Amino acid sequence: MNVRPDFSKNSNMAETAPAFLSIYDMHSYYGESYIVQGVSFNVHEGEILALLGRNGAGKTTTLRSIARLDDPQVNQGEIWLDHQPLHLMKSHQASVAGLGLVPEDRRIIPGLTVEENLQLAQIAPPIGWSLDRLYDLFPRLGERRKQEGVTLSGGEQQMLAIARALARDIKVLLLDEPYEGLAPVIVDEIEKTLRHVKEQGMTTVIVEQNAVRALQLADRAVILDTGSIVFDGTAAEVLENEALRAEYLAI
Amino acid sequence: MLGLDKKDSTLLLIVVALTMLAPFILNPFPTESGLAQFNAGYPDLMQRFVIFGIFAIGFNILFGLTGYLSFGHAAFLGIGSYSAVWMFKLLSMNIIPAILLSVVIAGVFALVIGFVSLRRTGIYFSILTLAFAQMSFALAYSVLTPLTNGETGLQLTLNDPRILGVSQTADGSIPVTNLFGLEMRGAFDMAVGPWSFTFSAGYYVCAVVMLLAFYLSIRIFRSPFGLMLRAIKSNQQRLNYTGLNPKPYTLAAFVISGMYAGLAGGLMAAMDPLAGAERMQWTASGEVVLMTILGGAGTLIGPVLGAGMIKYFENIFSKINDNVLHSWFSFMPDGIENFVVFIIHPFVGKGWHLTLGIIFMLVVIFLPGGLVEGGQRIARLFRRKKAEDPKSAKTEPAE
Amino acid sequence: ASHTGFTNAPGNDKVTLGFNVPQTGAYADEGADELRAYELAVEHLNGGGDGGMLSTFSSQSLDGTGILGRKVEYVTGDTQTKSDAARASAKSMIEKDGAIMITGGSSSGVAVAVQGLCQEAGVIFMAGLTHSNDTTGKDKKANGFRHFFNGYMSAAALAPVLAKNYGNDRKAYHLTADYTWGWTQQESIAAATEALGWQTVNNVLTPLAATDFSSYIAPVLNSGADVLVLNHYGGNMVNSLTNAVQFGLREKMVENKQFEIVVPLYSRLMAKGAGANVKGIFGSTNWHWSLQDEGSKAFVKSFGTKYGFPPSQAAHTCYVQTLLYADAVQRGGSFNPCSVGEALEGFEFDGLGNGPTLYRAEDHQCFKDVLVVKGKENPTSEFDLLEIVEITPRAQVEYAPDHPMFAGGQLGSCNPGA
Amino acid sequence: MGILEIKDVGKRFGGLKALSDVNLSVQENSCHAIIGPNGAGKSTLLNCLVGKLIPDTGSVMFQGQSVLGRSPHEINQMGISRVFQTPEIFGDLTVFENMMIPLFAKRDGAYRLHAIESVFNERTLIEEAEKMLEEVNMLDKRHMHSASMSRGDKRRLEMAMCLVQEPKLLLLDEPTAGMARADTNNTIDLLKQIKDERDITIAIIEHDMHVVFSLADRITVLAQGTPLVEDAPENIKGHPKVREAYLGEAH
Amino acid sequence: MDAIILQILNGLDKGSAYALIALGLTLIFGTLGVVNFAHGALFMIGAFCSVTLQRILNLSYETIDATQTDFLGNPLKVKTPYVESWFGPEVGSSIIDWSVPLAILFAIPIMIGIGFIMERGLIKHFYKRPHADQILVTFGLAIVLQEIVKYYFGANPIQTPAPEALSGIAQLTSTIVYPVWRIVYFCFSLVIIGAVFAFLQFTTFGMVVRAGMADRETVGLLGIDIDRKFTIMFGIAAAVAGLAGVMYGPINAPNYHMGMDFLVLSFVVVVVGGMGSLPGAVLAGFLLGILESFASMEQVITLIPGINQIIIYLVAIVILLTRPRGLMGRKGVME
Ligand SMILES: Nc1ncnc2c1ncn2[C@@H]1O[C@H](COP(=O)(O)OP(=O)(O)OP(=O)(O)O)[C@@H](O)[C@H]1O
Ligand SMILES: Nc1ncnc2c1ncn2[C@@H]1O[C@H](COP(=O)(O)OP(=O)(O)OP(=O)(O)O)[C@@H](O)[C@H]1O
Ligand SMILES: [Mg+2]
Ligand SMILES: [Mg+2]
Repeated sequence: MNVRPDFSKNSNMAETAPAFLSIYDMHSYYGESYIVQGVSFNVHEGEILALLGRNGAGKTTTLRSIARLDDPQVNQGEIWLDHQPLHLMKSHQASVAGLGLVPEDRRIIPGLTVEENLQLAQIAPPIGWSLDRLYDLFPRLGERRKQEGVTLSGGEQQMLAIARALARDIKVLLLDEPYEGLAPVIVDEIEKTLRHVKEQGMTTVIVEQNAVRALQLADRAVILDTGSIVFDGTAAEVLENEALRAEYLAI
Repeated sequence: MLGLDKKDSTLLLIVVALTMLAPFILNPFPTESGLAQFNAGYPDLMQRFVIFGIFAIGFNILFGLTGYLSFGHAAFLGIGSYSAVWMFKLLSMNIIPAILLSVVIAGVFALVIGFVSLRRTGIYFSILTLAFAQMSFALAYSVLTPLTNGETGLQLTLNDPRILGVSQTADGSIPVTNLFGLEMRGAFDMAVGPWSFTFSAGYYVCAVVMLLAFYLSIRIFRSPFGLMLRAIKSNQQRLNYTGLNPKPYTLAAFVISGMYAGLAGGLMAAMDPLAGAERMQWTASGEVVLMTILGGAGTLIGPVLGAGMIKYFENIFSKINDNVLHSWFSFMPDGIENFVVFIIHPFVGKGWHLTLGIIFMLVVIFLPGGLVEGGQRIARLFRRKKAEDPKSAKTEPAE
Repeated sequence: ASHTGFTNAPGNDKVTLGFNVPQTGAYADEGADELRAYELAVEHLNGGGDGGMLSTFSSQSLDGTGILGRKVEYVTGDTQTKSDAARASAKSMIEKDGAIMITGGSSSGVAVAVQGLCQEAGVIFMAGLTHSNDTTGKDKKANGFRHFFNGYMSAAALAPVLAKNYGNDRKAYHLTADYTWGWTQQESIAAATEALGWQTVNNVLTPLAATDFSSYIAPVLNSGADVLVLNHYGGNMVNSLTNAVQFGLREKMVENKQFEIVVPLYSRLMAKGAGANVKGIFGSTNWHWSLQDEGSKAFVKSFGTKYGFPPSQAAHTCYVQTLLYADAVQRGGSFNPCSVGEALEGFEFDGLGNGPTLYRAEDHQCFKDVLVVKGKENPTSEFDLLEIVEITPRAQVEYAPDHPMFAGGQLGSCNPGA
Repeated sequence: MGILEIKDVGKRFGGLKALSDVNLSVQENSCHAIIGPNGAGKSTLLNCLVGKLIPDTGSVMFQGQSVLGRSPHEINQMGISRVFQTPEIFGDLTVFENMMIPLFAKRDGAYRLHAIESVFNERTLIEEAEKMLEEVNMLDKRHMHSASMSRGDKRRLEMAMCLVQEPKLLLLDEPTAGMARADTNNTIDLLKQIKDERDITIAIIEHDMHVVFSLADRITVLAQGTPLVEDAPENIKGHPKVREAYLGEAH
Repeated sequence: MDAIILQILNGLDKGSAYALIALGLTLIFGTLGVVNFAHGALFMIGAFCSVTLQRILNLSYETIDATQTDFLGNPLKVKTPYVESWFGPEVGSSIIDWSVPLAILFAIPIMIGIGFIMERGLIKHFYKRPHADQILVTFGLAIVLQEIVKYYFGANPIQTPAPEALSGIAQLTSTIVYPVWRIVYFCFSLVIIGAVFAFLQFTTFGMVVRAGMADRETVGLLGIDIDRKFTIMFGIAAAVAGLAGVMYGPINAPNYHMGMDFLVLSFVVVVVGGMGSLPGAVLAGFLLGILESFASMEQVITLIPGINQIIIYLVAIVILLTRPRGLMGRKGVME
């Protein structure tokens, strides 16, 4: 087993508890454009972290970099998940190592039914929730299991994307704007689910434009601006700090 | 200049200079030197360069802009050639009516075939165009022989009923194609020291037509119509919901590129009055696809470069035989000479296909944007050396 | 003396010939063999090697000092067996390399196209392998000359042999490649066999692009025909013959007659491609290496010694054409195409295989003996595939210049170019 | 008579009744919001309006003319523009070029070809495009390759493309989803201003109640393919059925 | 009547070749979305596996037979294959006789290997590139493969006869006969088609690959190593193409450009069948084979001259115009 290096010299991370997911000095590029410019932060086991920032701040890019997708290229930096060096892995290896990403545009796979979309998630180990349990959580999906995934309504697709992530036994869940396009009732439902999986020990990073909602859910928050971290602290701090919110979140 | 912005004007000027000076540029080696094999400055090949350039430029208007990959464009080239030869047989040896007719007839065929094929997109469209072209080829080769003279190809004969002109000249031969008396076969040689340069009337006619065609294609690329075509490639759904109907635009692009192909076919017949069915075969359609991609699809000059490259290999590399190889390396000791010839032998002469195949692979692997990309890389190197320009990090859209 | 007043007049020390053969595509092997023959001819003309047919050729004007004292050089090109490519290649030889004569080709379409070009450009074209009647029929040209035989001659030579072996009461089923050569071939053979009492029950045109002929062969089985004539060449012929044998046609009996297959135009390379399927099958050929006349023996010897295998008929015709051209220049004393033409027209010669031969003035077609051959039952080597059944004398294959199958064209007048 | 009259519209997908008996009237120069749970049929309804789908029953009249059976581009030329739920832009073109296309469509109709004149000679259109970009705060991005923008930016671009056509009826399918709070507020202001200054009618689908309540003059709540209630915003907020089916407890 | 039955047999037989080639192409083109112009070359290489094995088995030593002479008049060198001297002339010559079926064993590992190398070394880098680039690179590859084969084997066709026992004709009814080898080929193709279907249908492999083609990134996010699956798929496709070629040898003698002859046709078959549909490709293969056979009947040609030249393309046009995605195409694949 690989051993996680000690990043604690970094001033932003003065906590004592060992981090579960740590990102250290990550730099990412789309072709020649330099997007994520040296980002470091830690997420502790069982914690919900809100990653906030304006449009184009680089949130999605950060999540994609952590999930080891081909684009953007991470030119420098380390990513450790539970003592495993993600930065040395491909995205499918990262997924097997326990990382789950609900991507920004939901990425429902065309040509497959709802059920097939879920089955696909259960081909590679480790397998998480059973399909029945997922259908219990989102009855809508159960009703539509034979429908082609991409013809679902926007909100239903979002549910499918989340369900698909839960269908795998993951340790860290990365959510890119999970509430987008969901009716308020459903948002409530999902929030409940996230709390529930948190109780079971899931570690979550959530990117959300509805910052207030995200902060109410999260334990800690990181704020990005043009590819760099401008704040790293507890969610409560952000909610209290008027100036910070005004400057970077415009709320 | 001429309604073009600075960059396009420069490009046009460069192309004008290159085509006008081609007899010099393509004949860099003294006639008697061993390297004279690599000279390409003789009329037929120069004409082919520009004619296939026209063909590829036209193809690029369709493929490069709209992304519709036609696999049957050679049909229009063939139809253009047949029309032109018939014009020579029936009307006059002047190339103007012949070329006009070939453009018009090719346009009409393109309209019909395009109208039907454009009911489908993507690969389904490609196969429809392929099917039409293959049918034209097969019929021209066999059933339509009275019109096309089948396998042998349509040629002029000594008893063509030429309305404006004579069937045969006084000395009993077939008259020569001309532009108001300027014979296309006419050429004059200029010797400068050991070099020799040929200026061919036919080449300059083709070159002027090519420049016009090129200029027109720049204008189309930069026009709202061109923008619309790129939008079609990018997102048809959005275009629909923006109140535009992609069909007529695509069809227009198809017909324009068909007419370019017809023009190329007509010019080909004007330079060499023969039209053969194999000009319409899928391999010929494939060739223009390869030319365009090799040079850089969607760029202005790329297709011309691609056409030049393929024609160069076809005509120059195929002629290098062992005899020539031995004469090049004769300065080496015998053993080594034979060894070198042995190594090179599979790649030239009858092996020229192999070299071409390797070039295709190398270009597409290392220069994803085709030859134009190669040019840009070189240019960038230069620029970087000349002045450390910090802003040039972003790649410009290819020219 | 320097010659001017015609295209590519050579200087005083060397002269360039253009060898235009298929180097890629289906006929590449045939083209390679032609090229070998050309290289051999050049070697002999320049006084190298054993001189080959120079010593057997009845006209003794060539002496191994090149042509008119000029060293012979050559350039090569690839016809790709496409008219366009062939013309491009020929043009490059004429325009760039200064070739004074173009020769080669291994299909009639290409030959006719290049012949037309040479006429316009003002150089001599010495056709290689081209078998269509049209080459010296409706598409004949003053600057073009053909040594090879043609469809009519094949038919005229073959028909009597067929009648002798298979009887006069036969029903023939023709499969014909659907393009000019196929048609003229079929027309010739049908006419010749019908004249001997055969009946042509059917003629089906097959696409050039066809590779599997099963759907054309199958109907033959129950058609009542007892002879199948395959008017195919090259790959088409190899495949159609292979398919015909597969369908058991060779073993078939129709009304107590053994079913027979005929391939009017044979070549050794094709026979090799068709393998064991050719055994016992009749056809005609322009020349074969097993001929025992002095010229043929000399040629086989020098070719075989140099390359290790016997020459094909394509190689033979190309070699002979080169010699004939050189000889005509020598005799006429000029490279001027008109002078060459004059020297060749009506020229009678011998010693180049095929017996006494005439280059007829009216259509520039050579008249000579034609070989009828049969696939050999027990070949002793990989080259020993065909055996000569009969050498049909020249008189029997001659026809009038205005024979309907050859009508329609005009030679025109010789064009010396600029 | 409203500018848009929807009568008895019904649409089935196989066994699923996506819409049934939809009756709706949108008044000229108003902003009409359609809300409802995920999968209620909101997007389907819009699809029926713009010619993407043809309803099985019912009629849709725009300014007294039927839109049914017309192709999308004809409907657009009648004056209806639509923003999609997932951004639909010309990804291969620059932002500026994206803006020019609708301007040409507006000026020239569906067919005219300008094959020779350069795009850069269209002074007036260029000015118009730049003005619009200015309004949505994207002028500085006008030479950007639009596919490589963040999603919030794509959204804004798509909206600008629709607005610049000055349609009579603007259909917005979740226009602010995924948009940063500040931009959401700007968008609200922009839409308000446009509605007031030019006579544009807006129909909007939104799950963000903040947007809905700031903009809408009238709200229709759609549930399971049928309108549940239609009323003024104030009344909707407190409506018990709506709270239960859609809004949840948070509002 | 017999004539019709015979043409149906012919059609099935032709169709089985088309179907088999199209099946392999569909795996790469319809499923992986790679426009593979080198597919014909794979078919050709398969056929040349037979030729190569035949050559290997025919490796000989030479003895001089003074009683006969060669064409130059020298004593004749007689060749005896090593297999004949090792196993005795009887067994030896029957081993040579069976070289085509034996070549199946020989070809499978070679073709899979070629498929793997091709995918890993080249195609892998082209999944995300435009189709145009794929065309150029695979076309280049096809030329290179073809030229290499030509360099070693020449341009002429080379006979690879079927084993004696399978090369006769079979009497199907009192009036209908049909070549045995063609029946063998038909059955063989059914077996291969069945095997491929079984593999893709009864495993999740097919679904995963389809999903991977639609969206590689997301499939990777779900922990699936899609690259490996693609490589395997490519290996299977190459093997199918190769096997189609191996067994085709006795029907028509292999030559170096036989791949190009089939290439266009196989693309037409795949597209007519519908992109991404295996059953579609197979169905279209048989359909076009049968129609082509009927179109070549003399009665039909007299009715419509030249129909046999264009039938395939005509049918393709009609089908594509009446059914937007071919016979059974899936939505969204290369549209
Ligand atoms: N494929 C791409 N190629 C090039 N640049 C890109 C690409 N995708 C995003 N970018 C750029 O990277 C920057 C960060 O984008 P990112 O998508 O990470 O932002 P974000 O914080 O997720 O914004 P949003 O809230 O709008 O989703 C933006 O400036 C964007 O223009
Ligand atoms: N092509 C289709 N085939 C089958 N069912 C479909 C299709 N398109 C939509 N549906 C179903 O119709 C219902 C209505 O979908 P619609 O997209 O209109 O919902 P919506 O109200 O826009 O929801 P959301 O707010 O989540 O976007 C959904 O349940 C969806 O699954
Ligand atoms: Mg984002
Ligand atoms: Mg919706």
